[in-house]
Amino acid sequence: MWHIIILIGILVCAFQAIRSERLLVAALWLAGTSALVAIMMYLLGAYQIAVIELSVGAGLVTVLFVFAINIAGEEPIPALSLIPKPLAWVSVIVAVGLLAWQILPLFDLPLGSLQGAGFEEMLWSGRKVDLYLQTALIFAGVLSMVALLSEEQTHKVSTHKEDNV
Amino acid sequence: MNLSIPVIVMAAVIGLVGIGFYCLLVTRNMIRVVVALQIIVKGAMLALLLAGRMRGQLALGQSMALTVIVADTIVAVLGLALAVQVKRRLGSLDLNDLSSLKR
Amino acid sequence: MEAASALLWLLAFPFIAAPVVYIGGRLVVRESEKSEKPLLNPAGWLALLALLGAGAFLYIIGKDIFSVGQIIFATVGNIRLRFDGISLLMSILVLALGILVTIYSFAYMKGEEHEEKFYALLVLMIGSIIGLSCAIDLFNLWVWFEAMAITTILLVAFYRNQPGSLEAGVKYLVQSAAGSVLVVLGIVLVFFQTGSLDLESIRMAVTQPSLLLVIAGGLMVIGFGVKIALVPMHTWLPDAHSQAPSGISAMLSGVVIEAGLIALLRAFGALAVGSDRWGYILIGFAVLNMVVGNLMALRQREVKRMLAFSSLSHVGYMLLGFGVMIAFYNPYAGMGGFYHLITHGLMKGLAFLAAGALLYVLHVGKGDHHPLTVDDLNGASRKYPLTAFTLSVALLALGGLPPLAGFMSKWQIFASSVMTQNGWVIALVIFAALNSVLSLGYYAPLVNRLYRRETSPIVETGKPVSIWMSIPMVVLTLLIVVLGVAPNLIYWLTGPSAISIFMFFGN
Amino acid sequence: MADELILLSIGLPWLGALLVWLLGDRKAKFQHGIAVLFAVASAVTACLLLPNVGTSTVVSFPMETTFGEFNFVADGLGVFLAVIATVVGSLAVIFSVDYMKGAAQLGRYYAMVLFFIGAMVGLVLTSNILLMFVFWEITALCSYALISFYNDDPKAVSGGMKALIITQFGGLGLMLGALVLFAYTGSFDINVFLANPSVLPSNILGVMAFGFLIAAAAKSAQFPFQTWLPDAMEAPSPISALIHAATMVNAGVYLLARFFPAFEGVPGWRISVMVVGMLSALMAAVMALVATDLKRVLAYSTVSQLGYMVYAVGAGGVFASQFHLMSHSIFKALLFLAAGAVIHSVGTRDMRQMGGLGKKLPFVRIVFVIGALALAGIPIFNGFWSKELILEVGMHGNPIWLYVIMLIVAGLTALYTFRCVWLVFYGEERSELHVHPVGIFSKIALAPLAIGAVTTWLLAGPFSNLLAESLPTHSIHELSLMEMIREVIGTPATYIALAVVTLGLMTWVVREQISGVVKNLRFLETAAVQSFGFEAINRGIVAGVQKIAEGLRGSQTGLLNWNVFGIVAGLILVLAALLIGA
Repeated sequence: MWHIIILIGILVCAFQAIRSERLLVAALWLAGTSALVAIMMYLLGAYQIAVIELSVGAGLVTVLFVFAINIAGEEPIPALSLIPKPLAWVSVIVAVGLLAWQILPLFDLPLGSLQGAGFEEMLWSGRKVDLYLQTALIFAGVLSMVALLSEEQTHKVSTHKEDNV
Repeated sequence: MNLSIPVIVMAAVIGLVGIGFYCLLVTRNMIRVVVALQIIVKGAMLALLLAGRMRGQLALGQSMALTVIVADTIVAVLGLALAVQVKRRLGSLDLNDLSSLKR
Repeated sequence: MEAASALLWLLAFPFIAAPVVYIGGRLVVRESEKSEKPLLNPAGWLALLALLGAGAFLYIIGKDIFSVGQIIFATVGNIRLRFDGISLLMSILVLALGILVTIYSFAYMKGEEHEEKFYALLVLMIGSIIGLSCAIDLFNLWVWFEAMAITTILLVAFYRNQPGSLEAGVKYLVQSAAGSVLVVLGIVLVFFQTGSLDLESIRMAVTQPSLLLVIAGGLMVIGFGVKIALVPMHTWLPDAHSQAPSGISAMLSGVVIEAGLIALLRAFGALAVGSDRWGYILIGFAVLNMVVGNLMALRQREVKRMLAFSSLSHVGYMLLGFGVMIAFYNPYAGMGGFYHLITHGLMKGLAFLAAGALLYVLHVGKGDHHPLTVDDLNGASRKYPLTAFTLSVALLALGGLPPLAGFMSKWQIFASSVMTQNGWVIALVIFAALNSVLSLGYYAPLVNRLYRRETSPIVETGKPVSIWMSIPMVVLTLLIVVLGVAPNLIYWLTGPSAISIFMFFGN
Repeated sequence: MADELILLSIGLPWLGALLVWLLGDRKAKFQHGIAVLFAVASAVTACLLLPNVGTSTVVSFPMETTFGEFNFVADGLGVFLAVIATVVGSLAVIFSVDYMKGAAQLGRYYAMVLFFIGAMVGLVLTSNILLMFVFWEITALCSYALISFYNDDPKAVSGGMKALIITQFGGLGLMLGALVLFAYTGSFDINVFLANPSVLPSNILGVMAFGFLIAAAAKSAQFPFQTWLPDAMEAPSPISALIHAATMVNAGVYLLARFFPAFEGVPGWRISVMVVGMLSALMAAVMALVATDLKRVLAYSTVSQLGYMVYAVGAGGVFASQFHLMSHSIFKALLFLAAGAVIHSVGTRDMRQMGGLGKKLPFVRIVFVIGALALAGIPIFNGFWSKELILEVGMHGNPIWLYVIMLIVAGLTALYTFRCVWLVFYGEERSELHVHPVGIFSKIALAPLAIGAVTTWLLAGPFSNLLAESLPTHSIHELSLMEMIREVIGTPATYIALAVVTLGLMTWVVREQISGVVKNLRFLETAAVQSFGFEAINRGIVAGVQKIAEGLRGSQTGLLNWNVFGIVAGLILVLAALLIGA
């Protein structure tokens, strides 16, 4: 029962996030979606990741959005979409419908018993490679973000490129 | 088909993916594109956890979901950084103004 | 050195080296801001050292431990990494091209802001591709794949003040992110069905085809297909390839899209049971890619964009080879596919480097970011004989003219496809060959322009091409000619690679 | 011995090409020298192969898997064509010393010429069909580069493109043939295949046979691919002589002759070959009759004469076709070089502006007339003997209507040849043209060809012996010189042919009197000037492809939304395909 309510909540929040006119509001709806997803995770027994999702998805990412929207500014963009909306509707419904039609019945199984902990163990020793790669990803992400956002310095091209090797 | 919990969660997954893709199709705002990507990713994470739970390997599912969170948060950060830079250089977040490369 | 540890060193080294490259470069930039005279940014040299270091580990693996056709495993936690023919092929290709691109970028990226970040990310990207080629844990494969995508985003949008470059970056980011989520969904389905992520275990656990696995495969085709630039998902490619710095264009076209293909083939390996449907799917995309790629390139006026579209059609040839291998159990076709993968890396790498050299001396080096149009090439050979010659070799090789490498690899694909003695496949081969003829319709005029006597005004004012740019071009030209004349020199790479994939198929 | 000679005759020109290229364009004198040196050296090595003719493989590079073994064989047919290619090639190079004097980008010119000569030698000496295809494509590439040599001229560029695309398209036939041969036998070796063609299922053999016919037709500018050759005349004249008369176009005839024993049993193949030859010969002769551009006339006549050779192969006369190939190479190279000398001296190619040049260019007139007589099939000249042999083959055991048409073409040949000679060298001057004298190197190149045009038929005996001995599967009847003379003189066919030739000649002489008839044939002239609609078809195809390509470019909208739509559409497509197929 809870699950159905949360399911509806998730879908409504997500839909509001893409529909609401102001970006800031959309970011907040996204945070709401994230929070509900975290609850759903909790109900699945994934306690640790639910917390992380709550803090990162609902917290950190929202903060980032707010920052970005502050810098970039709310901007009225015509609601008119660039491709015909019916086409978008139909194609998404067909694609998702195909998936749902085929996949959902196959998931009609018992949830299974909840295994005990072991998340830390799995993360720190089992999936070590993924973890190392996460640090690499963060490093790459930070480098890229710094490069993208840094203010333009005095244009060096003209001075440096004179002396071609 | 019963509305068992896995079906409900999977419906949420597919719903999130569908809504996200629909947003990618119709939105014209660069930042909203990032919102849409986030929505899709939430679906993927739920699916990972569900599969982990049902196979009795929730820990594995959780650690994979963590990796997905990290990776896609970085993507979101970069997307927002690009959006900010686009706004600075083009003065607009409209995707329609971001279509000089065509044909 | 033990096999497993050598492999781990090969994988870890670029990731250890990348921060060093960045910090080394950064410190010097700091110093040089303080001092009067700008100092030479050492990031490029550090990156070269890093890649050579990785190359040394690869050499150790290849020389001392690895005998051709052998497989080395390294286990870290629950994740296994497998070094087989494909890993050897991809590592060699990506390191060779990476080293050449680094040398090339010494001149091309000189004096750019964030040069050190460029090199650090380049090293990271190369590391991720090597890792991707060794990963056989399905989710781990995705993580390497994602790492490759994230490290390339800034490289694509490197000229962050150019609207075109930003636009390409946005499209690249959004489309690869959308694709990679689909891959995750596919992985979820496989995991749900089999309870395992290890490709070999999955392959052994699955004894009969199941609907979930088929759908999972479909999701992965689309997800990886975005990166491979299968046709309806290809739209990011011409933008990204034409806007990135030319060295990166070479990497993107020469190895990144191929890395996606490798990832897809690996994933197919797990789902292969009793089914040739993946082969037919690949063949279907091969047809689309060849037609669309060639027709789109035909009327293109911008050189790098034309080359980008031609990548589409070349992916089509590879897909034809792999598709025939999977659908008809013919390992020779796989060899052809891998051969073309290598030659395409070399040819397209060279084409982008040479076109990039001209772009640099005619536009970028003067601080203007206009694209290189075909008219700019007029008479370029009079001022840049070497660059024009290497570009011509690359273009003619891409067009499939002997005795250059592109012809031989296409031939192997065609010959092994016809070996199936299937009427439809033979018709397909004729179709592919027709496409090859069509592609000459845009390659040949470019070559012609290069050798015109009337030079375009912009060539008159061009700067000289740096020696750092010339060296990689000459090396690649030699490789293309040698591989075109003696195709047997490459079997030690293509054979084991094809077997690595092939052994998953069949019952 | 033979192995080194084979590799040398391919390698020497290629080495020369490399050297000329590397030398750069600042040292024109050295470039001329090196080009001549290496071309002549390859001619010498090719001639040295003549005593070493054999049927077995002499050089082999194993390549494994899908490449077979790169084998080279020095058999009669191959060596003979190699000699033609290198000898005529080196004469063309010598001629170029004068013709290209002071021209820009000599390096590119000579490199491509030498590269071409080497490739042509490789094409005829290899017995690996893949390698044959490789050389086949290289000749196409060089031909393209040389036709478009004056690449600031859009006509030259489009002519080159046309040649490249059409010959490549035809090359698909050869490729397909090679591929099916490999697919069904696991080998690319020509001689293995020729020894036992029945290893292939008959339908596959048919695919191969007609694939090769397409390839040969495209390469030899035969119906319906003849359109590229006239446009190829934008090339410098020595190139026209070398590629578009003496060597490359022969490759198609060579291919048919080489594989004749395997394909003669394929139902409908021989008659198709003959019809293709006949149509080309007839149409090209009519077009030559109305052309006003000197080189175009020669180009059409090349198509027409190649039609004879193709017809001869189809009729079963492999020897006759190769004999005519030899004669044609010599006299057509002579005609092209002489025409080049004329064009070089007067600066135009339009025959309507020439006239009366004979007095100003006496040497050129002599050699040109010799070439023209050989082309027209006047007795004693080499063209006479070989053409008679072909007609004789055609008369025996082959459809008589084809023979009659070929006979008529012989008359037309005489007619357009004399028209051409008359317009250029005789009559009164039609415009004030400043005439440059002809250089010494031109004369050095022209003289041996002129002598050859008169004498090469004397080689019939050794030539037939060469072919008969080294081609075990071709069943070539050995024919000594006296036998040939007796045969030609002894049959009534010769006199019929001669009568037709004379008729053609007379038609030109009495052209004023029969102008009424000519007027009634105006529609034919209009059609011929428009090349019977084939140009329009070519243009239509090109325009169609370009239009589709331009239309498709709209699909790259540049809008992210549409790009994502591509992903969704791809997803639907793949899922649907999988669910239907699963």
